[in-house]
Amino acid sequence: MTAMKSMNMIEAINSAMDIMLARDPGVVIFGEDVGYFGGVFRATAGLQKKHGKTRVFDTPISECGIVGVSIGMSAYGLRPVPEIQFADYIYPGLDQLVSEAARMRYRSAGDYICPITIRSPFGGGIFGGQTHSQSPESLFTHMCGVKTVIPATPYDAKGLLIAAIEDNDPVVFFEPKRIYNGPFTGYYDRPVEPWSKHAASQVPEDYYRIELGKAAIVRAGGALTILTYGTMVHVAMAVVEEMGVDAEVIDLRTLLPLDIEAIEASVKKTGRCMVVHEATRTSGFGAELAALVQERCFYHLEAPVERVTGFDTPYPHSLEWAYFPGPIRIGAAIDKIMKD
Amino acid sequence: MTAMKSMNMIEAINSAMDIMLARDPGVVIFGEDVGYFGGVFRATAGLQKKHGKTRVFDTPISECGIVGVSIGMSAYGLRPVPEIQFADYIYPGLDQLVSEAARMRYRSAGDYICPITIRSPFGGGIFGGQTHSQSPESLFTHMCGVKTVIPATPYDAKGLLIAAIEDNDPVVFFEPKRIYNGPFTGYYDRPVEPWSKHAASQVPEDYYRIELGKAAIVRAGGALTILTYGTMVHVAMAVVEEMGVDAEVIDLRTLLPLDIEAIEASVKKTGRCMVVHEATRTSGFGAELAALVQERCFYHLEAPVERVTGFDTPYPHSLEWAYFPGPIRIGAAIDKIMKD
Amino acid sequence: MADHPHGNIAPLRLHVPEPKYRPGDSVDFSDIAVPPVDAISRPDENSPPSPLSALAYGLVRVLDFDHSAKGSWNPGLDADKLRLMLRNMMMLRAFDDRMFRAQRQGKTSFYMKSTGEEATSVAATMALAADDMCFPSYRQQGILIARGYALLKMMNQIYSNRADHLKGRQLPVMYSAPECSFYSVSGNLTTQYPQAVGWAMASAAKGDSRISAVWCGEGSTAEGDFHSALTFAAVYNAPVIMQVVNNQWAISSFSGFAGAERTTFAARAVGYGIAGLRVDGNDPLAVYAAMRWAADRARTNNGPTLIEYFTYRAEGHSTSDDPLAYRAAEEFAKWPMGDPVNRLKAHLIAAGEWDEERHSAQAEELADLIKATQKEAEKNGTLGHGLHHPFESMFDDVFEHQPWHLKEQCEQMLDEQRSKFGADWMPK
Amino acid sequence: MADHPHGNIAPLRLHVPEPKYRPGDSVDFSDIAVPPVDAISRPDENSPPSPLSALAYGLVRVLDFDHSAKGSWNPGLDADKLRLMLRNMMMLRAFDDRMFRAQRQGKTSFYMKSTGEEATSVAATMALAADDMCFPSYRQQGILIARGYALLKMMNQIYSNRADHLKGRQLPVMYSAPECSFYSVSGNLTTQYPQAVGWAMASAAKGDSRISAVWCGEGSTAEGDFHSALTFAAVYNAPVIMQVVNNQWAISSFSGFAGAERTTFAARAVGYGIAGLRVDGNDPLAVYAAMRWAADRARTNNGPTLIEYFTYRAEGHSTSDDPLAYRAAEEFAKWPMGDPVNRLKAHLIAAGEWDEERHSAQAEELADLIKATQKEAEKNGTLGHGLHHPFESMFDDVFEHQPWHLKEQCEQMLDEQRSKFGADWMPK
Ligand SMILES: Cc1ncc(C[n+]2csc(CCOP(=O)(O)OP(=O)(O)O)c2C)c(N)n1
Ligand SMILES: Cc1ncc(C[n+]2csc(CCOP(=O)(O)OP(=O)(O)O)c2C)c(N)n1
Ligand SMILES: [Mg+2]
Ligand SMILES: [Mg+2]
Repeated sequence: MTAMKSMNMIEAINSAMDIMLARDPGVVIFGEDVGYFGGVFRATAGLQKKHGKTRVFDTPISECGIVGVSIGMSAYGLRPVPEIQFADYIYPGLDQLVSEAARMRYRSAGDYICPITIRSPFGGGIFGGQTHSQSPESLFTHMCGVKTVIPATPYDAKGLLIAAIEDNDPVVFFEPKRIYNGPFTGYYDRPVEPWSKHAASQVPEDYYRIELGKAAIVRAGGALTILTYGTMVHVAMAVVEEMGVDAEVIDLRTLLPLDIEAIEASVKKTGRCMVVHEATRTSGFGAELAALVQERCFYHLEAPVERVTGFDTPYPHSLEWAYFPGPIRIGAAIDKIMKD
Repeated sequence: MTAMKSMNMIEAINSAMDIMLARDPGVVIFGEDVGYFGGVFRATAGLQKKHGKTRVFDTPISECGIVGVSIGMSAYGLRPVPEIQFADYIYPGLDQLVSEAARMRYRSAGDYICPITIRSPFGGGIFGGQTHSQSPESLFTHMCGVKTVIPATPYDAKGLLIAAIEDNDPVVFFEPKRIYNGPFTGYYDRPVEPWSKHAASQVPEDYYRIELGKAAIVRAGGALTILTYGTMVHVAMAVVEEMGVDAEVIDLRTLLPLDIEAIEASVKKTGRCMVVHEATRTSGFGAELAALVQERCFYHLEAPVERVTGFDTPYPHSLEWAYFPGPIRIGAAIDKIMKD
Repeated sequence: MADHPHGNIAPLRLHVPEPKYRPGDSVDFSDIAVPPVDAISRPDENSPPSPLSALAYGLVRVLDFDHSAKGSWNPGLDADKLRLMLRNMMMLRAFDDRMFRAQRQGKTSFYMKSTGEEATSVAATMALAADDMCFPSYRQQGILIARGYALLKMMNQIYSNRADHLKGRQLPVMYSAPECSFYSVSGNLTTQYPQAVGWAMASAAKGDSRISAVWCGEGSTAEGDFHSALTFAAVYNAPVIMQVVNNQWAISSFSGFAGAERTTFAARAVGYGIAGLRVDGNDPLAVYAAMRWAADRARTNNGPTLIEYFTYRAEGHSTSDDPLAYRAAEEFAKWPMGDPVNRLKAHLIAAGEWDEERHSAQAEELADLIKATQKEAEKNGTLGHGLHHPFESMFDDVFEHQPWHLKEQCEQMLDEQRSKFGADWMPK
Repeated sequence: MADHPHGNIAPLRLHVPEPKYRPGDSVDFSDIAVPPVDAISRPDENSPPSPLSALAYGLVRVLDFDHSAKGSWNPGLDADKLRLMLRNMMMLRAFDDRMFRAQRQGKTSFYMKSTGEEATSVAATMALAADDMCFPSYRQQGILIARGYALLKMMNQIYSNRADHLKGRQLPVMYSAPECSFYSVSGNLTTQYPQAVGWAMASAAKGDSRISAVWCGEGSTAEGDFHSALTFAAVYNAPVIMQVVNNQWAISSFSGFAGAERTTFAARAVGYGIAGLRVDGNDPLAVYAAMRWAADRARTNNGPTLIEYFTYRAEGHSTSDDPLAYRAAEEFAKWPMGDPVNRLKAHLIAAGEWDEERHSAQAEELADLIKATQKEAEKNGTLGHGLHHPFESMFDDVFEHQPWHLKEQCEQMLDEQRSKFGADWMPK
């Protein structure tokens, strides 16, 4: 029943879709190269063969069309799970997502809903250059009506994806592609550890859900709160262990709705807060987190909320590791915040 | 030479374009209903007749095409000033703006640039419902490579628009449509005061520039710093005058690049900071401002940075005034921050 | 390589389209081809698209100048059905007139008429099954009328009042009516196009027999969504009918800015290898026949059809628009395809199934009905006059379940109301 | 109204396209029509688009099976020009092979070949004037080779090394070369389409005589940008040539997912009323002739042309792709239009202007040249091996002038380098 299996993140995501296709006849999966081939990252491998061509299929290269037909399918009663091949390519579909899917329940007063889960690999660290590395998550948190979910482990990826698919509102589900095959500590010059060595790669083979909107405390600590998500959870954890600082590391998992209780409780306890994300700094989600923390924990803060982020430039191909908010940047911020 | 004329905001914007069409043969102006008719808000009225159909013209209804052809025209050496009829309709053109115009100088290492100024009316308060009222400015500040400019008076509108057109990078120029005809104090039930009664409606008839990236201190004060822009400058000013609080009111005018010096100097002086904008709260530009202020002025702050914003819902048609961050919301925030 | 020295080549020219007539011009539409009825006869619905391409360049017509219904496209409707069609169109026109006036009287913020284009919504809808799904633009209130949606509900929406089914959230005319298989109207142009295709794909994937129909204006065809929709419809052979209401104008821009100088809008279909029909949009029987043909095709797995209705926007774009500023005043009067209401009326009279007296009586009856309904609606309030949905409803339906931040914001809003209306003000 | 009871109607079906051949299948392309040379003869460039529409459904050919050049489309190029064309195509193929191998050797992150499609970039470019502006996708390195751009510069870009003109910022093959009127290549599909139209509109607005040309793959035609481009080009009669390289595959998706089951890609032109040509993309003379025809049209204010090159992607999509996973292995070998390099070679030999010895000698010469150039390039570094542009260059060119926040971030980055490499590390 609850047999466990070691899965990497792609396998866990594939398993979530496989289960949902079987459980809910309304689930349909489609996107560029998603059908016969199984996706450029293989997330949908085998699903067309198993569930048939009208449940899992390839699409024209039109992100506008992909999101647009998803909305129409929702009105029919389906539960579409489209893939956008890279988060960098979501913009042509943004109008359908923002002006339509995100507003549909509201503008129709509940007549029509859009239970769509848009999966998309995001983030850098794979020498993908500026068009295969972006982290646009903060945009979606500004658009009322969309939920934004980002897993950091195979276990979370499967449970959150199932919950996202079952959710009756549109969810953008960003998958940190750098850690599809193994948790990345930010040391690009060290060999990648496979997921099989990580506890969170033990994934139930069957159905389970992780509620959206709940953060995970991946390390309890008293000296400092680190708010992060996706790939950066692992990088932050590695730095914390290495520096021996007693940080509380919180994997937000859902950016919107945010687990404000977990954040407040932790910062009020530690008195120090740092945000780590890969996205460009200005108006990144770190801004919202910093604003919220200072609003709600002002009198508990011993130091300003620190933001450790990507720089406000496009993701540069050859200077990827100077751009990436790796151990040095995080370490320096920890030093600073602990001194303040 | 420097004859002054009383202009409303539309007239000032029209004058800026008229002057730039005459000064620079590379300037071209186009958009939906922009040519013969002169724009649904009349911003381009008379310009086609005066400067000809190949300088000022109507376009197909395709925001993607409007931004896309602007980029190609830039490569030819022109200086396009397209209009997007409402900011709510900029999304179909966002990919061309974000993935192309904003990245062109960087990705081509300066081979190609995009000196494009996208004008677009934004903001609510005109019973425009959810698709004629949005304030999406924060999105553009997250996308490195675009400047975001928002004027609050006829004088600034003309000077900033000329500077934007002359700027060699893409500029998004959002025009607060609620104050096209007169400064709005947030009291929707009072008659609108025309611009002619406001000092900043005295506009030089000729060419002048207001440098991008420089805020304006519209009211000096010592008790509190209010950071705002667009329509909300006038609402905040009205509340401040009414409450008799000695606030320093800063009209940011350019969101990116931001005038951080003016902000820091003011907050370090007053010890209190409040941000006012109409856009939805979560991940709005107020988040970035709050984050920056607490990072840079932490030890000067007597109270948390307050955000006064629109709510995280679509702009509702009939409940517009319950949504709008008007005098009551601003007043309550001032009370709170002064008590803290 | 440069074997093309430019030296002695004439300069390039930028062509900027210009309509034939502007304010003050007198109008001559004699160059608009009005082919005889049945110039292109009706092919079997099961024909593959390629031999059909002539249909994209002709003009499907049924009602001839002598008011008779003719030719292979004649749907042969009985008199009751024709009278119902006329009634629906008259109702729509009366409704538009009344609501336009209501806006002018300050009772709401905005209104959009469909005058002159009534056939393109009413007759088209009557050719569909009641549960075929309609994805309208903002100018197809005729669908609701043809499907018997309550006028009162429409008015409540227009007034954004306390009985407005959409809780005052939407601009007037942005209806939503699932009970009439009518999708939520968007303020953003052409977004409904791929949505309709997706709905049709879903119906086909499920082996259902329902089809979908979608409308947009000719100006709106320029949006990328139009292309996405045609591409997806062509690729998956979706059972969808895509309609372009070519009413010649997009606010102040004539159809040339959407490409009409070069070819028809129905011709877009040819580019994707799908069926395309160009139809006299002011001929209710032709509209009905074309829609029925396309519906039969779609329902029998013969795939999508694109229909262009060649018509004319008789009035301003909306209450915010003054068309006299950009087009010649007499255009509609000179429109060679006439007025759809008058044409159907004349046809029924010619057939001995209607007369002037019944017509004026019906016009009066409808005007009264609408006036009475308006009174009812106004009891529920008009925009800005206090009777609206409770303030806290603003925070509903953003998500299925309200997250903490919306709860907090709702509290804040209620505090604001209390500070405005007094401490014992209660949300209602 | 519901006069369509669904009761006895057969269920709808969702059509999901499927290519004819998958891994393991043997391939038979005999159903691909190869019309005789001059099946549709070359119309005058000044013809209006409508009588041209047959061109969108045929296949312009010049090089016949007997290797002779024939028919009205024959551009009649002299032997020197043909030898240059062959040399360019051979250079391109050799370059692709070498750079593919460099990626496999870990010297860079990524590469994309254009094998089998060389004519669609090389011959097309040779038909343009040197200062006509090209807006390529990522598979038109042949433009640069045809215009004599330095191979060394291309390699430096591929290696993202310290001599990379693009400062290591772009993924390999995303060149930019204004000196060759070659626009910056985007990683985002089809965005170049409206850009090319805008450039052409600007040239026309200025009364210049330069035109623009743009390329995309058949898969990319599904993006909304394609439609925006065709619409704007049609509306303003822009002097632009829009080319679709239909190489049958878009990564793993066959052309049916872009709509190829129903009609040609050249037919899209018909939908907008502009000229459309379908061309044997593996026939360099046909490609040249079509491009020259379109260029002459554009330059004489006869407006835009859409050209489909019917060709085949002989190799994987990129170094990240394994085509054996989704298509039959023998497809390219069986491609009825053959190999463009072999066809031009055979033509020149048949004409007595070339021979096997000169051919192998040239192949060797080019391989040596490329090898030598590669050595040069590697002196400037390869990806990830230390020789790159200075770290602080990362903050240049975001804007013309660096704002304060980028200055601060640059300082932060330099501090990080110092903490990594030691306090006296200096930015270089
Ligand atoms: C994406 C988008 N861009 C622009 C607009 C503004 N706008 C509203 S209606 C309209 C004209 C549409 O014309 P057409 O499609 O011909 O329809 P008609 O009004 O004639 O029925 C425009 C430009 C919009 N609503 N949405
Ligand atoms: C907007 C966007 N969506 C998706 C992608 C991912 N992608 C890169 S190449 C490609 C296939 C393109 O195929 P085609 O247009 O036929 O060109 P070809 O590779 O055959 O030359 C896809 C889907 C992208 N680069 N940009
Ligand atoms: Mg129209
Ligand atoms: Mg291809």
